[in-house]
Amino acid sequence: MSLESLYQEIIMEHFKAPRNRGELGQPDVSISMNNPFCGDDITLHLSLKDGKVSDVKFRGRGCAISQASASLMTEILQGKPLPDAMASAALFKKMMRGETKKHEADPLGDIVALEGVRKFPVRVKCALLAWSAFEEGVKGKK
Amino acid sequence: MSLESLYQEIIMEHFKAPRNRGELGQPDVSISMNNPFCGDDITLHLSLKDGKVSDVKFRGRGCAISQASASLMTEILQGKPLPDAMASAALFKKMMRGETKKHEADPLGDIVALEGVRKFPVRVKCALLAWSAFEEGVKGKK
Amino acid sequence: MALDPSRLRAEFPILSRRIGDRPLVYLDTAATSQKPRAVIDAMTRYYEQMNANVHRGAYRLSEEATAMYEGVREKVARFLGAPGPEGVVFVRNTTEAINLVAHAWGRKFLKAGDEVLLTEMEHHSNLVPWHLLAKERGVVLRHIPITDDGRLDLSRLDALLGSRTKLVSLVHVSNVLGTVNPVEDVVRAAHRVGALCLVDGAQAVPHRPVDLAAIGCDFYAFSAHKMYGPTGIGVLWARPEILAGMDPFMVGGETILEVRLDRSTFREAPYRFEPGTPAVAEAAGLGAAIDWLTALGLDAVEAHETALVDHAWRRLAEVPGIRMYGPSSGPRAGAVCFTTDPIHPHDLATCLDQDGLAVRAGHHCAQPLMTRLGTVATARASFGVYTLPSEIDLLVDSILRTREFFGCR
Amino acid sequence: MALDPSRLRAEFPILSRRIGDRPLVYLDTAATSQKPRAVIDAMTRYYEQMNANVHRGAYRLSEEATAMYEGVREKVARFLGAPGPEGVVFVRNTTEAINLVAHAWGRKFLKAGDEVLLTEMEHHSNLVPWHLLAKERGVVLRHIPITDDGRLDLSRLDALLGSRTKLVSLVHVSNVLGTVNPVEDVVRAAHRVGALCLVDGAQAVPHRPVDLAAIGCDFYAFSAHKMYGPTGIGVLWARPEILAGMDPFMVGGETILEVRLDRSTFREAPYRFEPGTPAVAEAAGLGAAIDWLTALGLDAVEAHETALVDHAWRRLAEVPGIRMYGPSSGPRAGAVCFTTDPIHPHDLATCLDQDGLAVRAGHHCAQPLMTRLGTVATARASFGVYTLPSEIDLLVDSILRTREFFGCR
Ligand SMILES: Cc1ncc(COP(=O)(O)O)c(C=O)c1O
Ligand SMILES: Cc1ncc(COP(=O)(O)O)c(C=O)c1O
Repeated sequence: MSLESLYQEIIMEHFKAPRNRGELGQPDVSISMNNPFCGDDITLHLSLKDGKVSDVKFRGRGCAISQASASLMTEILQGKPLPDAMASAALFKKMMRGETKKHEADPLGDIVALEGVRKFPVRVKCALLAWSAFEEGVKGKK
Repeated sequence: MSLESLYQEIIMEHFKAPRNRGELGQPDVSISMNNPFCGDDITLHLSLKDGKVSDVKFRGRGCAISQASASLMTEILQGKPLPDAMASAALFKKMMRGETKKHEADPLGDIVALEGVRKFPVRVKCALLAWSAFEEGVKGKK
Repeated sequence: MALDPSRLRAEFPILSRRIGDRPLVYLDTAATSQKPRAVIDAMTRYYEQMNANVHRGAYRLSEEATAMYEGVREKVARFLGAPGPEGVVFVRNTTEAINLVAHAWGRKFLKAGDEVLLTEMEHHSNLVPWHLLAKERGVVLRHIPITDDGRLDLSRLDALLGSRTKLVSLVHVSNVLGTVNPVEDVVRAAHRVGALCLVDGAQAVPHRPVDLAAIGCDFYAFSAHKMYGPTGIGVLWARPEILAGMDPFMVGGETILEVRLDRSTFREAPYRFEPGTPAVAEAAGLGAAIDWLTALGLDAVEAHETALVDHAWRRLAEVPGIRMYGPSSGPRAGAVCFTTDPIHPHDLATCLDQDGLAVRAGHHCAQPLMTRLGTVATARASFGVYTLPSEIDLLVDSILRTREFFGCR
Repeated sequence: MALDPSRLRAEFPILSRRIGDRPLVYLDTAATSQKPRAVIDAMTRYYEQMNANVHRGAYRLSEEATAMYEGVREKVARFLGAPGPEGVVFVRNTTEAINLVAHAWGRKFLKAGDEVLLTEMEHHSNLVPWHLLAKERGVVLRHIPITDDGRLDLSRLDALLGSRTKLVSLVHVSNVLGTVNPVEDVVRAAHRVGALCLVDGAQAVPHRPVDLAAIGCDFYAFSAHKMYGPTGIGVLWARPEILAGMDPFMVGGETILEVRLDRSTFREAPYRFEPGTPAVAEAAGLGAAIDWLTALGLDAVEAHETALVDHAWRRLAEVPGIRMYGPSSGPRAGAVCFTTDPIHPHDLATCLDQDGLAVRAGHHCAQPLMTRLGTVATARASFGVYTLPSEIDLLVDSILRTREFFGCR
């Protein structure tokens, strides 16, 4: 496994210029989570309107993988009906567990570039941090 | 090391016919002790008159080594001035630690037959049980 | 498939040792088993090729060590018939496993007047932790009595169980009597009154198939060193939902989620209960022991050892003055205990050692059981996959010689 | 005599491993050290020739194993400059050693309002056990701050110590900063106010001579696996008179004097604190590690590693954007910590792994220290007797390549 296939261009791009960084004024969901292995953290803000993720922002400290994953996630979630957003989270986790079939994860878009992280078990937690925060944050909401 | 040199005749004899088994009516010292390794126990009764061990009896359950050691000990202690009795105990322990020089332990008499027990580390505790009870029992007496 | 112990023996380097001029006859497997080459090699290989600290390293060696370590957790779960690895906590030994339950579960959930039901045949390791709890918290201890032939007297069980009973903790196979307890029945009875049930499997896991799904208990404990694995590692299995509710016990590296100067939050079980750098090489050894035992087949092991115990009971009965302890018929496993008055077990063990035989003499960490049996010490011969019937015959010969030496016949 | 690391390296089988097509460059000795053949062989030999349970067997193997096990206790005492073996308790690791003190000493002697003084540079293992005690008993925790260059700020010590201080517990050598703390001075100050002092020696014992007589502390803890010994065993040394007054903690086989159904009495220390079958093979390995290190000479080890740390500081300073943590001059031991913004340590570690280099990235189980240093994670390279200056040069090269890959220079 080469560095290039782990740190694909799209990942480096999101790491260097993350989308949707920041905070929301009056978030419906505000959740912080950390990765006990490295201390990295994330704070995720969500606005939920009409059953949709109407806005999403994140802040946090972390590696290229976790930051790119968070940034890519916000793009996926933005504007999605909550059930679809949750389905995306489930699909992403499934991909990171290596349980998706060929092309099954394609609907996730650019973020499939993170699949290579699977080869680096401790780094999988980095890729999952933002998604876990999202799932925890919307738990019980529908 | 042969069985014969461990279980010398004098030991077997005391084991089969222990001296001074029993209890005293009004002992000055009554002490019970057990060997945590095997559960064996001893109860030692002493009469102390005029600074002497004027009478001594023991009861207990144990192996040939511990019973012979107790029996031989009672013979040694019987009638001895307390300081001499304590010196004998110290000498016996020294012998069982293998720290006596040649003939140094001879004054103890027949009980030097137990020296062979040193080759059997767990059994040393058997040989010491009665003596430890004696030392504990007269602690602080003079 | 039946075992071929003479072929098996070649896998145990220590069995070619001599004691003086005699070959070693190792009859103390219940204290600790000998180790096959596969287990020794697994640890050597770990140190030579993979050694690294687990769980935190973002580099190859650490990933490999972590995958191995967590793989053994899954292996243990499969071996015990447990649903998944989440309930498997690596500890030092059975004793630590039981102490962990007494501290992390007992001190959290038990209060004065609550009852813990033990038995008269427990190893000290399943008595003393509860004594401390009784003293500290006023928890009341009760004990299932045993019958004269060394079985649990289950006719008393219903009377001993009640709404105050919070835990029943009992041995699966007695290390003294060899009795195989009907733990399934005890678990069912415990659950009927709402109590949990801990089974001390130290002497079961090496000798017979264990299926936690069938037993139904809530905690199960064993030591690797008694099942052909290394010293320094053992397992507490606990029902995951119970484990999740237990308080942290020993804490530090690996157990935490987040630490500030003045407080900390804890990780999920089982990690919460594995403080500091774990016994990683020992996990490799335990994994190898499980693979090795599984390849032999626990059914075959059980059949082999049942035959040995039967043979031992039969042959030892020929010794004049012998007294045997434990059930005179099955199910029995692993060990036979006896005394040969007037020879004290300690003297007997020393004399047998002269013939190269290793047997244990003493209270076998079961003093209350000794009291119940009316003695302070017994001799014990215990068996493993490598034990031969002819070794039991040597034992009998050597006992007879000792009796002669002591002038009794 | 100076070390000859290139000759030494041949004694470590794992160092001939390759990671992909690169030779392994192991720079994570602070997490766990690699093992020389002498240590691996000592354990193999134990299992092949001597394996038996200790302390109770009246037969040859058990006597040999017991003599070895107790011999290692004496060896540890000599190695640490402790007066005798009675103060040496075998535990699993440093973490367990500290938990043992927190439970068996702390819960017996500390009450609400009593103070335990820690430092800002402690490993979680010397923080979290005290958090539990603080929560449970109302014990108050205080912390010696550190200076910006990663030394203890001892100017604050007298103000932090008082009549309520019952224990000062601090690290001997920081696993993050490499700082060697003047523990003698802290011990003296602690004793002046009547407090005891625990020293966490996990990162000291592998790297420099340790002399408890000179340090004067009351408790000292270390892990075998960090000093070229096996996993699964560590040591708590405690002043024998203090150990004798501590409550039993984990209990069962080996810890007891007499057991009845409902109560028990306990053996003397250190046995009271070694529950169940101990890590006997691991003791053999620890003994071999001590012999091996002693033969090398701890002074030579210290000199070799001081030179390595100095070399690392010098070479790493060449990396653009590097930030180094810890004292910029000695005494330092074993480890260097750094970040190379904007590359996250995790990414750095993954990239270095591609070149066969094993470094650690993260909080190093010292989150409060990370907070104090104004970061959440650093990269750490740590060294052992087998580390070569040229490996540090490879590290610098690989960092520079990574910076290039990340588009920063
Ligand atoms: C300073 C220090 N203390 C304690 C520990 C904990 O050691 P162990 O994991 O062996 O219990 C470590 C090791 O990570 C350490 O570096
Ligand atoms: C039935 C039983 N329980 C518990 C133990 C304690 O095992 P360990 O010493 O490995 O903790 C033993 C072993 O002696 C045993 O036989």
